[in-house]
Amino acid sequence: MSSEAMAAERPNYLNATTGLKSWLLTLDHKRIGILYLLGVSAFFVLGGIFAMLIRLELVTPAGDLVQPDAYNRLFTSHGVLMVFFFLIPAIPGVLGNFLIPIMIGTKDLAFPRLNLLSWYLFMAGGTMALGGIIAGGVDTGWTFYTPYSSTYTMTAVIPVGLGVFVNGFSGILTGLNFMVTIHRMRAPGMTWFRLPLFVWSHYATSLIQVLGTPVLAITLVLLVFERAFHIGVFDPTRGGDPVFFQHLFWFYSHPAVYIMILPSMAVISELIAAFARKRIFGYHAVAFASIGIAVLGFLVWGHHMFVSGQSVYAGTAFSLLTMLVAIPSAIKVFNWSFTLYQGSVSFQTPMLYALGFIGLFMIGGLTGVFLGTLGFDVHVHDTYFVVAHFHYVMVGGTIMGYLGGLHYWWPKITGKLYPEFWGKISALLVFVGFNLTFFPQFLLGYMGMPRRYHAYPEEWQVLNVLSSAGASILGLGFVLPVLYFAWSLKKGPLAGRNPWGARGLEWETDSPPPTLNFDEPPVMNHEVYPYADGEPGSTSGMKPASAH
Amino acid sequence: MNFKIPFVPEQASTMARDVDQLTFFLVGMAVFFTVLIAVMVLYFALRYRRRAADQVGSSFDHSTLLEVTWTVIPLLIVLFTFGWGAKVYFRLYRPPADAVQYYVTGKQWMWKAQHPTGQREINELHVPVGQPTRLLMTSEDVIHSFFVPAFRTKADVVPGRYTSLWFTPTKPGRYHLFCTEYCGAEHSRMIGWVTVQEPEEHQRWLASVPVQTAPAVAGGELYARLACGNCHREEPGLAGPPLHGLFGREVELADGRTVRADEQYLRESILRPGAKVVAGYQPVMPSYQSQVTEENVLALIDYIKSLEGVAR
Amino acid sequence: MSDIHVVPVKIYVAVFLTLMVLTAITVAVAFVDLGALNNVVMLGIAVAKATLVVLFFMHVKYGTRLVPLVAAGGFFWLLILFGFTLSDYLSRGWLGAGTPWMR
Amino acid sequence: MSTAHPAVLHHQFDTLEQQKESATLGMWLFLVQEILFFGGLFMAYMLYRWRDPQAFAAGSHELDITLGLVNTVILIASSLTMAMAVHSAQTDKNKALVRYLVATGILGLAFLVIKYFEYSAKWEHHLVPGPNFHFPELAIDGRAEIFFSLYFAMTGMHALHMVVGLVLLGWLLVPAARGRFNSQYHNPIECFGLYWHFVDIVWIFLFPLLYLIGRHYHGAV
Ligand code: HEA
Ligand code: HEA
Ligand code: HEC
Ligand code: CUA
Ligand SMILES: [Cu+2]
Repeated sequence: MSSEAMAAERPNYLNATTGLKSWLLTLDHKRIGILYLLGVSAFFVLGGIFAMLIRLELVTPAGDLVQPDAYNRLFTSHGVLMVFFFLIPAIPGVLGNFLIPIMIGTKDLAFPRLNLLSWYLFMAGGTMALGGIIAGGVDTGWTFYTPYSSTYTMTAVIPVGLGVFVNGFSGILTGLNFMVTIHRMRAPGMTWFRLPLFVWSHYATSLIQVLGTPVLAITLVLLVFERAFHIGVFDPTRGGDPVFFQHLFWFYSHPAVYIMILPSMAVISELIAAFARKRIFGYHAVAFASIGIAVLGFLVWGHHMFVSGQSVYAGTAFSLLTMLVAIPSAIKVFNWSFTLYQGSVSFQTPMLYALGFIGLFMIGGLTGVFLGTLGFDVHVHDTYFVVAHFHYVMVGGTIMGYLGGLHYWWPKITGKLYPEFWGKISALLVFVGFNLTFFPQFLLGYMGMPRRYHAYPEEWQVLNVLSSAGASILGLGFVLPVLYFAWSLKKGPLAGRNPWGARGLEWETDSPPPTLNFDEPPVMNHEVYPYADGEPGSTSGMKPASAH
Repeated sequence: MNFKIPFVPEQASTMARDVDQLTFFLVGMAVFFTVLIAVMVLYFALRYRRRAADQVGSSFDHSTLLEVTWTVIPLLIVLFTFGWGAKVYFRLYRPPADAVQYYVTGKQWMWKAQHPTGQREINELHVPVGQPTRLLMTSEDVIHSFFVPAFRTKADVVPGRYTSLWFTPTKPGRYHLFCTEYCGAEHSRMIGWVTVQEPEEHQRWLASVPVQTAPAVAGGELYARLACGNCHREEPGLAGPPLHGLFGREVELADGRTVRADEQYLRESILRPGAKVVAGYQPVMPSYQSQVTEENVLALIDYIKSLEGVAR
Repeated sequence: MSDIHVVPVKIYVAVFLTLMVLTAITVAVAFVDLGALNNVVMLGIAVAKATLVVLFFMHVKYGTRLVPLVAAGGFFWLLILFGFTLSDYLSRGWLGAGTPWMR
Repeated sequence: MSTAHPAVLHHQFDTLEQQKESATLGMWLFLVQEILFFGGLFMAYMLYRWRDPQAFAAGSHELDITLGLVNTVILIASSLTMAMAVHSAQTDKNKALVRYLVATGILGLAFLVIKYFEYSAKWEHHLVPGPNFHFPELAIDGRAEIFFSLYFAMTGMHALHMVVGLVLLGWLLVPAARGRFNSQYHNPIECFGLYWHFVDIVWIFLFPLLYLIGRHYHGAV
């Protein structure tokens, strides 16, 4: 205990400098991570409030709580904020920023100034989008399909589009920064196959950011031009093709769903290794699967367009490739599950989230395979089945991973422990609330309930009420961590360097780490996740599970 | 299947059964994998739960055999799934040759349908049971999507072009029709009904609706009013090619390509005549873009289709 | 740094002159009627010019192995965008009436 | 720690070499991003040209091939001066570095000035998409607009990149004039050079695609 107390008094990145300015102008990747945490949390709460209003409206079949166009603004704002300003930046921005340099044993990202700029671009984009949402709103759906968005809607497409555009560059620069850092800044001995899977997965994410996001950017530019100057590229009355917009949009936005899930998978690999105290089964397979997902993910975007009037032959090719992209995910799920075999499994909060992730992501992913199946998708496209699918992967997958990761590294980030009991309660609430919210939506979708509907036929009310009830439990599950995390900052017990008995360079430095991350530049002289062989850096003599 | 399966909408078209069977297979596959993984995870987690604070896992951390197994088996399964799905998809989008064609136009926020015999309906479509029915669809403004859950089929309705969809209803009844592509404020009210009737009842219904001119006839009137005949007559020699017997033929273009004269081509020829110039003619035909509505175009197309003959 | 590769001025000038000649050829060819071949020549020359710039002006010929990989990767991804999008448009008419957009 | 660091070495790097390699890789990744950014425009160009080759040929005919050619030469020349600037930095020729940078800037400006005259001619000829658009050949009117939309979008984006380049160039001139760059340290010059050459490459494609396709169209793409 006394050594822990000492560690907390030592200079660290939190107390190294003080004052607002030292935060707003910081070049320290760890502080920038915290800035992201504040930013994405704000957008999550806003997006969550919109979601609650959506669910409230849908309790009754008649559209009685809000007007149709207000409802349309709600789900659009919900989708835009959640996707672009919460889910995509969340894990890379917060955990990736904080951890990647530490995990590879270096002092900072390759371009700290650029990193800060990324955060400002993110906030600027968010502010623009929010400005658009407040002044005029936007009602196109997060997908901005033309020609509705370009010619017909009267809402603030331009500021929101530009907000997303600016935010896109934040993502591109973050990805670029990560890639250069991972290539050029690894500590001595840190070979590619000694990188934690967290790093591999973020590398894959960065690839997508750099290769995909610019296409979204130019698409939004064309959209804005179309709206402002009527240039005709998406306008059928001028010879343009509105479906072309969909191609450009999904060229980015399908890979973007892997920008959302890969970082979460990154977290899950770390959690499972730490709480099963075992090297991730099939390390190489999992690492390559990340890259496989990133690359194959670019070849499947047409699966969002099976009924759009796209050629059925192109649709068929896209469906086939969609099937292939499911395989690396399957490989990961199997390897994670098998890691538990002969492990030493404990059930602290982060592990509960990780186990929840496996179950929910699997259901989300398998229903993704359903959707990739041509004959099935025709029926459920643009119904609640799709809504259920993507919440299963985005909330059940990504958010579970994000929360698990926040809990796991909270002691490292803040130096304090959160209350384990409340953590478990919230994990349970999230799991139960989540399933209650979104499972009924699969059924609704198959029965034919279209998405983006503000009123619906009465026969679907029961399932909708269940879903709304679930949403309130889910909301509660999300509020709890906010409260106890805040509490732990003041009252939480000191964490010490390695409260979990986990492996990895981040656990070999102080909690919170010093500004330059390590007192001595680290050298990686052993394999990654060396749980079984009691390598240096372990806490005192752990015994293998097979020894009992 | 006559009993009602929970959460499965009414099966009211020839395709509904096929789609549902695919669904049951998919659900079966999903249940299998979910149970497999859940059992594996829970069993391992409990069996190997940590019993002492300093206990660590074993060093068994890779197996090529396992890796190959759980790559190849899912791969085979998804390839099978793909094949099945593609088969159903092609059936869903390839209309039978004898399908009766209706015109559907979407606009914010209503569905307009026109029967081959000239009856028009709004947000309703009456069709006889057992008749292969093809809808040729376009939109006057934004993208909409025509979806009848009981028929398990849908297709987007895109401005500037035609898309199509077909079904053969198998059961009389009234079925929900939804617009499933977000199209603005009243998207959720762009709904209607498809009413499937016994053939005799349908005949009675057709008779009871005041018949406006059938599209082909209306098209003929328009053809006269717009003076298309100044350039297009049955006998060649005028500024434009004769349109008799044109529909369905391969047309040679001035740039050497050939295209099939389908609805899409006729539509483009009327609205953007210069884009595909017929071989041997000058691009002098004016665009009618500003003079005709989508329905006019459909009528003109129907009229041109009705012009039989082997001219040229 | 001793390992900086300083490209001799001669090479720069040679590359520049080649680029000029290629430019002259493209313009000249544009006035000769080669039918569809015009496009092939035009694009071929543009690709050749771009390659010269990348290799010499941008030092890719002299850099680490990673840099050419990155550059080629960018162009490859562009081909994915082009190829798959066009695959839709080129095959739209195949299933018969109603499906095509415009061939 | 900082004593071991030369002043130009940023704190996160261990060696100048590492810093240089990071900067180069970072710049290339940025250019990859640029490739895909412009790629969306090229995609649109390809699609619409394939769809209506006649309108594109006719539209292209309205562009001024001489000005396009002059600009091509100017831009390639500016690439040469830029390469020479890097060369000068690498060989510790500071005066030459400044001179070549200035030359590059002047050529870049010349490009933009010519572009400005081209744009205003298009405006006068009612070839700017919008309510005033009016194409001379009647049969093409209404179809050629999309060509000019893409023309302005593509050359506009390119010109914007030139403007950004010129701003960066001006900003680099200050330390260059102060002799900050030498054979040991010239990352910024080199990275800027990469950017400048990239913008040149974009033009190398734009010139034939926009200006040269209209010479003799028979209909085939
Ligand atoms: C985090 C985000 C995320 C992720 C990871 C995914 C993952 C996948 N998605 Fe999803 N998807 C979205 C977010 C996401 N999706 C969103 C937001 C939309 C809607 C956009 C909109 O229209 O608004 C959407 C829509 C969407 C559609 C279009 C539906 C439609 O509009 O009609 C399709 C169609 O193919 C699809 C497929 C897939 C597939 C095949 C995967 C795969 O990657 C899944 C792979 C995972 C697994 C397969 C599970 C694990 C494996 C096993 C347990 C082993 C057994 C496996 C097999 C036998 C295969 N998704
Ligand atoms: C990251 C992505 C993400 C996340 C996390 C969520 C989270 C949720 N979503 Fe969202 N959703 C999308 C992405 C996401 N969604 C997208 C992309 C669309 C498509 C939009 C479109 O069609 O264009 C969509 C659409 C969508 C719909 C369909 C609307 C329609 O088509 O008509 C519905 C309906 O139930 C819904 C519900 C919910 C619910 C109940 C949650 C819950 O999980 C949210 C719970 C969270 C909170 C409640 C926040 C925590 C609260 C606090 C910290 C305190 C404050 C709380 C209160 C005052 C209650 N979402
Ligand atoms: C000024 C003369 C003129 C008028 C008026 C005119 N057309 Fe044409 N049309 C032409 C010419 C010339 C062509 C062949 C060149 C081309 O394809 O543009 C043509 C081609 C066509 C084609 C394609 C024929 C084929 O063989 O592939 C169709 C269909 C058509 N016209 C329909 C119409 C209709 C419908 C109208 C009236 C609403 C109309 N035209 C009015 C001159 C005219
Ligand atoms: Cu029409 Cu939605
Ligand atoms: Cu997708």
